[in-house]
Amino acid sequence: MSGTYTVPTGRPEAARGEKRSASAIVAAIAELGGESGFAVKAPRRVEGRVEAAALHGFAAALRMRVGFEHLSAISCVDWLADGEFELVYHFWSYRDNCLVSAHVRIPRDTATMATLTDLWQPASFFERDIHEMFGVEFLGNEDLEKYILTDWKGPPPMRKDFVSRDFAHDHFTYKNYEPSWDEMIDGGYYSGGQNGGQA
Amino acid sequence: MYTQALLLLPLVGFGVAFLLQGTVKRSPAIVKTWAMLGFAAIAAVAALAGAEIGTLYEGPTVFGSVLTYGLTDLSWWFVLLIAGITALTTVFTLGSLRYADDYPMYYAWLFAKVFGMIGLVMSRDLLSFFIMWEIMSWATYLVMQQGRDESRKAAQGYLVYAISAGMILLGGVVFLRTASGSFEFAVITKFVAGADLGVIITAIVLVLVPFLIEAAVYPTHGWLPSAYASSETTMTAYLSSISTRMGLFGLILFVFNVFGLDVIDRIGISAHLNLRTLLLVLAALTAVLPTYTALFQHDAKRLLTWHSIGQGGYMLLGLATASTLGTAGGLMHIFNYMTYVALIIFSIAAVEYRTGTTNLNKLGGLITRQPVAFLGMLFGIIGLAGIPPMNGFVSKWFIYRSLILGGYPFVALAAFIATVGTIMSVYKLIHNTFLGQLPERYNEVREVGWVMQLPIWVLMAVVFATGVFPGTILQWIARIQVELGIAPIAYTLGGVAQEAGDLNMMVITLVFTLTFIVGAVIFFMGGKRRIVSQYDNYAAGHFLNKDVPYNFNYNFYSAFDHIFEKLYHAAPVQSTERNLGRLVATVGEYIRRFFTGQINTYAAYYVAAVIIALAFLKEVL
Amino acid sequence: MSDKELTQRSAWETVLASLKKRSLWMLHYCTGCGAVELPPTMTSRFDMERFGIMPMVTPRQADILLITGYLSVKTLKRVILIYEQMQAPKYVVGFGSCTINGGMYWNSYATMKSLDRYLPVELYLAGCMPRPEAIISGFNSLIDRIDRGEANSWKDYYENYEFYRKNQEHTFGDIETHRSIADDAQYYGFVEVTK
Amino acid sequence: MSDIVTINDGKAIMPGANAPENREYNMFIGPNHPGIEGNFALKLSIEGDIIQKAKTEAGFLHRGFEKLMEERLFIQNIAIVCRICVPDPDPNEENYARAIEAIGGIEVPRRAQFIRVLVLELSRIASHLFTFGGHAGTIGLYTMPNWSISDRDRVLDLFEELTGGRVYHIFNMPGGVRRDLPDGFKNRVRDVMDYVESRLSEYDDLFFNNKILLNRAVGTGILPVDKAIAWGATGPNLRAAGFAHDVRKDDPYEVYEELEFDVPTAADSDAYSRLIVRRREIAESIRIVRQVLDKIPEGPVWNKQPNPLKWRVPAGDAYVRTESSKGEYAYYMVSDGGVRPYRVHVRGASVTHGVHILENMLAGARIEDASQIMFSLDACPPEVDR
Amino acid sequence: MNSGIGLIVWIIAYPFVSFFLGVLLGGYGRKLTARVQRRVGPTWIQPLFDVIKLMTKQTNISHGYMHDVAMMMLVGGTLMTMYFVPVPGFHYFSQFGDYIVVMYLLLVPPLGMALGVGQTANPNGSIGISRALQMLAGYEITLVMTFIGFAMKHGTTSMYELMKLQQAGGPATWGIFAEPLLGIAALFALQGMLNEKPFEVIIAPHEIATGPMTEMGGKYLGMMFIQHLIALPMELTIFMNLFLGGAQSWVEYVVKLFVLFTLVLVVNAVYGRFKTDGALRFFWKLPLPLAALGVVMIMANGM
Repeated sequence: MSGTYTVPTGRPEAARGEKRSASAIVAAIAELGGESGFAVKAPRRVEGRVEAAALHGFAAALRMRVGFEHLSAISCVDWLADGEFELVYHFWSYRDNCLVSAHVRIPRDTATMATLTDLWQPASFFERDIHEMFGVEFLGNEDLEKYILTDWKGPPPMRKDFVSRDFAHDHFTYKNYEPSWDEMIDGGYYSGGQNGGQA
Repeated sequence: MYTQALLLLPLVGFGVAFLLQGTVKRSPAIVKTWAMLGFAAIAAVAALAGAEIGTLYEGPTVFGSVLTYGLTDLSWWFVLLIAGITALTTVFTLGSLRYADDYPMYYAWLFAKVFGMIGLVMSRDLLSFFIMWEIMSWATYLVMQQGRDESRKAAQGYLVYAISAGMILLGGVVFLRTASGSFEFAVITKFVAGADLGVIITAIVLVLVPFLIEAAVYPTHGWLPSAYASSETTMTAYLSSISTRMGLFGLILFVFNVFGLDVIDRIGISAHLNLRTLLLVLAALTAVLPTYTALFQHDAKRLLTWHSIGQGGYMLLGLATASTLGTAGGLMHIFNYMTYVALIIFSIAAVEYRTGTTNLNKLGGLITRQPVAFLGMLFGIIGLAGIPPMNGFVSKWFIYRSLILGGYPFVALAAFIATVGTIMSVYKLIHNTFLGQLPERYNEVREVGWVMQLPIWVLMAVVFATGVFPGTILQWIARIQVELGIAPIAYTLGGVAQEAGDLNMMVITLVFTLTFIVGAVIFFMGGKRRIVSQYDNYAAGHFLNKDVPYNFNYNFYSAFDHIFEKLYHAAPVQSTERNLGRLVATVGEYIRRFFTGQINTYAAYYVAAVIIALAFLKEVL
Repeated sequence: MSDKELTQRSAWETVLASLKKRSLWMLHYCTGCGAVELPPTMTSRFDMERFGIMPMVTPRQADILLITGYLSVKTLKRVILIYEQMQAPKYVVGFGSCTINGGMYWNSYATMKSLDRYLPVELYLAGCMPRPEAIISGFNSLIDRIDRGEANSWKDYYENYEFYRKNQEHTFGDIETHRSIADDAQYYGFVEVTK
Repeated sequence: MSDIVTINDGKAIMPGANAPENREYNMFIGPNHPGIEGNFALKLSIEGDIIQKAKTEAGFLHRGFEKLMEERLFIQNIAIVCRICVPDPDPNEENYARAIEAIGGIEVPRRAQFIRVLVLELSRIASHLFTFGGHAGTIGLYTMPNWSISDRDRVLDLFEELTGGRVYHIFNMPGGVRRDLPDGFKNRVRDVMDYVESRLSEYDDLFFNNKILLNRAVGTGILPVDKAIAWGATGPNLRAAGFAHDVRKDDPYEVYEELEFDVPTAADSDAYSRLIVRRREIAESIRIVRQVLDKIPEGPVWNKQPNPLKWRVPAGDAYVRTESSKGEYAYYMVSDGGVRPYRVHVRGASVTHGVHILENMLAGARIEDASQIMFSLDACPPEVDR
Repeated sequence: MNSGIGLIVWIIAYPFVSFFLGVLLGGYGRKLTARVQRRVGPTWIQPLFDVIKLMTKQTNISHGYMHDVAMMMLVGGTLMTMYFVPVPGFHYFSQFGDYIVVMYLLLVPPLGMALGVGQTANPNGSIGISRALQMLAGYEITLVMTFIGFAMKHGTTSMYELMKLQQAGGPATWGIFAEPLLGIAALFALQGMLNEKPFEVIIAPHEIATGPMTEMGGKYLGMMFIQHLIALPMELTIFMNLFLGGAQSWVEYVVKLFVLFTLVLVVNAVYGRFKTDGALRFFWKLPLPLAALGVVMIMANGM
């Protein structure tokens, strides 16, 4: 997973050719060297973990040598308990009709990641969004200014330690609506119940 | 007596102004006062000189021929225009010529130019006409090259044209003298009437082409825009309003008086295709092409100089029809154009005085800061666009009507196309200068002082009054028409009488006033209104402030730009411009090298050439 | 407005009101998802123009500010600017439950919860989302209110500007609309001129 | 003569002398502008009438759905996911349900799958009809929106009968759908399909073959296939560039594999191509709907799930994709085994079209075309904002 | 009725008559368009309600005095032009100004509007004005070309004379039948002059947010509406006088107005709008050469 890849304009050569099966793609990824954790998860779904430092090289190789031309999405998950952010890169191949999801974990405190905008322009939106909602820095992405929440002054709202209801209580005056049913389920989200309960 | 005084006064003025040039640095007020007095005196004398129409005076004898001069109706008309506009310009310069030491000889050359122009229109023989023509050309050059480097360069361009025109005219003078044996107009008229076609064509080409060049008729207009636009702004007003019209004067004089219409109409293949048709076509081109070039200008002065070419086309259109209505329109348009173009450029000068720029992309929103200048420009552009009730409409109405009824539909269409172009470009002018958002940097701009406001108010009154009462102007025109051998126009105070056509500006203005009042009543019947900040504005829900550029003025007519993009950059308009520009630069450079760059030197050379030519002429005789 | 004041309407005002109610222009601004029901309301099937109600483009031209659903804070700021750019009499119509109490976005960090704290609301249309029929019925009751001379909540913005301003500032801080409502209120005589 | 006295003071203020030329100015299309699709803004920097630089501004519709979903139960979220894309809400419900099914391994009855396809295709038809109205509006042909949007209402009436809601249906439950088809519903669907089909030829006369549309849309907003792929275009916008990618074919879900339909493409990749691809898609959708009505088996429509308030979905994650009328619509869902989704990431179809593709395409375009280009991409702002 | 008391009554009543006609025409326009769009549409006098509503707005914003004066110029200029266009029974003012005058008077309201819109300092408005002025080069030139040909043929530039000549000669001498090329070209020009689609580039809500109307609200917009409603019958009358032989009675006049306007509206309802340069190109490719051809034919016949 090393070496630099220059991305030519136009479509990569690897994007043309016969359709391959999901397992063939797992093999092709394994051929790239380095990453071996990839496996077929479901029909047309391949999944695996990539180290944060290796992601850019992996993505470039996936694009240029395996032919995954379409960056479908970048998702971010805040694993508060683990103190980590999980970035999930979803790549789609038009040639093979297969999706590769690369999971990357980065520490929550120093959340930085290399940008993929040099490989896929759509990455710019996803990265800016994740930067805005989670506070992850993407090195090399020059367009990380606020986009959706331009007037926002609070913490990145998608972080698990941000509780939307409490913010709404503090900042908006309204006929208070306190759902009592919430308490009945697992102790309630806002009172420290299941998968929430930081408040 | 007044006639002599008319020639004498500018000379005296020139002499004193020349002597006073050293004081400009220390106290410009002295020079300015002198100029003011001088031009006021000229204007007064010009007004009085009307009594002497018809009297011929004899001047010095040159080459065995007595120079004669005197006033006719036509020339008195022009003298009045010259004297009037000069006086107004001078009043304006009292205020606007802030850094007078940049222009030490400004007034001296102006006096010289006035001398040349007055002399030109008063000459009653070919030789004095030519001499005055030369004086005027040189004075024009000298006036133009006052000031900065760019104006010197541009003035050199003019000089090349002026010298060519002078040389051709010299040829014409020599030719006519040789052929007819006299410099006198009467003799020449008689000679031409009996001459054969070849001689007439030669004479006409040699004499008329210089006038076309001086009048900047397409395609000889190339010198005008940069020469006028780069001179001092009030001088731009002066040059645009009257200087160019001297060529037209020559044209009128020679076509109608000296040669006579019958002679002119002999040149051609049929009644519909003759020299006048050619003139009409040239005039139509002159009206259309420069007007649309003006559309794409980014500098207020340059935009208007293109119009002074285009509006010249209108005058020529009217004159070339040689009909009662047409000539009345053409002659009246000379006056009208002079008034409103001076008005517009004075407004621009007022803006420049306060902001330091005439670049249309740098201005905007000044209406709240300089309302008088705005009003002046508004009156001016309504006149220039030919919209009632200003005077520009009346002359254009004459021209249209004569073209339509005279059977020139496509020329009439061309004239209208030019009108549309004019409306577009004048709106761009007023919009980019006075309307739109006011840039923050102009917050401190004030109205100009009353000295500069005075000519603006006067001209506004003139533009409006002569629009409402065109009869006041038409009475002169009718007299001139009689003199030129054209049936005089049956004018009334408000327009023309019923037989000649339907126009009564007084009624139109009355209706306009009343309906405007109705509009005002409706307006005030509505709810209360409040003036809001320019930043309290629709921006699709966005917040505006001084940092948001929210003013549309660059490339104002972009659809035209898309259509003509290719055409415009490849068209003869542009390439002629470029080629002529290159030619002028080359010739100018050549002249500069040959004559060591000293104006005085090559003036001397030039005079020598003239003398040699005349001496040669004498030998022949 | 009290009943006493209502009876004080002159005959001219009564006639005028019955004419004015026939022409109401709605600002063409999709503030939220309820805007999706506006095209059907405007077009052939429900044809709002029958009642003289038309969409208009800029706030200067419009009489009705229809808040089509929740307002995110970012939009709320624009809506206030737009409301102040409108010419009185102007009517704010809250559309959908989310303008009343936040609706299903009651715990969202990004949307305002109660429209009448920021703008004087003339009328609410409840529902999520109200159907075109509801919109038309709502507009008809607005028309009735105008006819009866009761649709005067817009004056409240001039009279109690401090209240609205306080809530606006509480939610998103300062906002510069280049317009002083207090001055306007005095200029147009909506409040007593303070000496 | 005060001016004469101060003439040579040399202190005159000349604020304009060295001022910069005012060439570029800003124009705002949206949020309060008819030329914008929804509550969205284009900040244009213009010279003359050529757009030099375009910047989108989103967030006017931001409600924080992803956050709200984390704070609510799985069952509650069904009611809010549809609101993420207003004109075409069903792909959201579909994705949400399918993500839970994928994580939890829940089977969906075949009849329910057919009904889901039916709903999705009807939603596609409705959405495209809506877009035609919008697109026609940008060129000022207001008869078209009046026709197409009121024809869309017939589809909405079907939805109302089937689901109880005109716009938002809240219909797809994990494990099936909420209700079976009402009596006689099939026939009414057939009637509406026949009607829409007959109207398509009228649309051709009024709109698709309209000289003005051809004049304005052909050659406008060209997105060639290379760039379309590089910039992440999907759905009809990608197909208009001649690239036949359709999630329904290439990553099939529900029962699309069993249905016959073509993937319409166009070659010119301009605004007109994008429009005409959508027009052909309506015909294909009608074909699919008819097949669904023919092939739909009898049976249950919902595999009963546990008490919704105590319903736990096993830990796991899933990335599900749907072909919405705007393009590829994907959800990434993570469950930690609780009663609430741990994380739902919504990848709207318009996050590429409405943001950087639009920005790139607008640079160098003319103001007249800005709104048309936006509508031709059929970008849906709430998908961007969420 | 062109002298004495009758004249004064006419002068006072004419604006009201014209406005009323405009309201009917405007309402008819909206109703007809609604019917083409399969809608019910508003009532026939909806424009009247709109105007009343706008004029009685309680707050109005202005961007300066030019903005105010522009509105007076707009309505005043239109009323003025209206007087110079002969209608059945009222042609007193046409003796003081012929078609050339009308042609120029028609420019007064747009100029007024242009100046007022300029002061509103909104680029949307300025672009709208820029488009309006550019469109002049399309339809106005075409219209003038047709008029020039017609005036040349009959040897007069007076609109009243032209109308009388056609009435004397019967329908066969009506411009549209006698000179069909000019008539067709003028129909296109009329579409442009009325600012109807496909030449409606000035308002263009989706492009420039209603252009000149952007900053107009309350009574300002109300006056624009009044102007529009007066100008509507006037502009149709100009066409009618030149190409449909004017009208001899008010019944004929009203019938011709509505028929002509229907023609315009139907085209308006089924077309979108050109881009500005597209519209200009169209005018220069089709109607203008048609008109020029018509003029050439008149010249050929005359020779």
